[in-house]
Amino acid sequence: MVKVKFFAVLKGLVGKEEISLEIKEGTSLNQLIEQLKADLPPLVDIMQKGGILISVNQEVLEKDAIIQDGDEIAFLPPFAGG
Amino acid sequence: MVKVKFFAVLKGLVGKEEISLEIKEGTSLNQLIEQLKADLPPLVDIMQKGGILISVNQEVLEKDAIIQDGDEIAFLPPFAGG
Amino acid sequence: MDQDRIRVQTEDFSIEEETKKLLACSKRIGGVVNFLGTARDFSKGQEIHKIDFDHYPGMAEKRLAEIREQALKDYDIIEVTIIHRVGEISIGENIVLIVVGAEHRKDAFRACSWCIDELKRITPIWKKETTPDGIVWVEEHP
Amino acid sequence: MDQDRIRVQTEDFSIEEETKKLLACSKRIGGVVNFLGTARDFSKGQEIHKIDFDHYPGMAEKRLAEIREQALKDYDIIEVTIIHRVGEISIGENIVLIVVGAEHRKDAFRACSWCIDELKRITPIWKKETTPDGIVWVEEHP
Repeated sequence: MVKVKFFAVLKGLVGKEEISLEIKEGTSLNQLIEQLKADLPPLVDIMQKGGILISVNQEVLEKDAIIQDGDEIAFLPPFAGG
Repeated sequence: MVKVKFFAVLKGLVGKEEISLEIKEGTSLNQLIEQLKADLPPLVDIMQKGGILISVNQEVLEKDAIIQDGDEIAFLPPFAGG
Repeated sequence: MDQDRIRVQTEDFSIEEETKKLLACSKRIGGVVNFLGTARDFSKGQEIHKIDFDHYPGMAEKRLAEIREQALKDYDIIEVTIIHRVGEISIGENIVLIVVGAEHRKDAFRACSWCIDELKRITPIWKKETTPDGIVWVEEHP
Repeated sequence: MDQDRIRVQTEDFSIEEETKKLLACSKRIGGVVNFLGTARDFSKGQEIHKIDFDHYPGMAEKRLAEIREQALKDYDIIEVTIIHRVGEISIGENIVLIVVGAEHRKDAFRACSWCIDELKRITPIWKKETTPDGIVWVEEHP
């Protein structure tokens, strides 16, 4: 099981703040995104538009990173603090 | 008559905060300095050491500037505000 | 100590108090540079009624702590405080405060400016503006 | 208005109050950069007990007003406050405050840094330090 979090504009577009899902061993972030797109159609457009970073356990990683059971994944729209 | 003011370290060295003196028409700052050196011997060393600016009516001027009756002259050691 | 220097909070903060706290940590501090960001009423020509900040709890604080540590390493400064408010913020209210104390001012200016740039670049905080035309999540940052 | 933005005074000032006053002058201000200079206890390795500032009344205020006007002309900023204390100042106390409000932060940083540099360069204010070795008028400024 991994936890997936959606923030800011994504929370509204996806309609969820957090979901949990099962992953196979050796799943990459890219594979996770494909799996999520099937369940959450709004993600298709969002990810195509670009600018979304993905963090694993609060560190931003490249999309070929391998995730593990227990990881906390988050979809991060462009930051706008300050 | 012009007023001559001494600030900070100069006040102590010269032993005066302000003096008034008569000047001839067409006197330059340089001539005023020479006149003052005669009256206030500590000024000789101070002016030789350099770094002293001279203001006329609160504007820093070059030493060949001509001063006039009623002017307020000030001897300004290196600034150290802030 | 660190927890007090890095804060993400809904409550307002006091520049005076934060500056005094920072000065109290070392008598060597001769210059303090503060950056205060406040909620403006206009953004790209649009009137704004209020602003809401969302953040990633935990990760946001972690990034701010990293910014503080990096600034202490890269600049000749003595201490840094970074506070960012989240939740609903009315027009004119405080949003973010960065306080940098140094022995000499040049490094304090450079470090403070770097901290706010870096905060905007890497901290997972998002801004929602309420305008007469509706609600919009701000995407670009200046 | 100007008189309030430019002050040479013996009393202490409040960063909070000055920042709020500055923010009150325009809702367009989105960023405020403050520089606060305080009395350190060491200067060139010498312990300092207290500091005294002398100034040229009238001329000092005039120079500060010129610095403010030049900054408003040269930088994309909205308002500037400059306050310098004179007389006796104890270790740890405030000396100088520069508050710059702007729509965007880059110009606020640049203008604030320029103002304090310029203040040190052209304002007739002098500093006397009391150390264990005696009293010395400070000649160089960093």
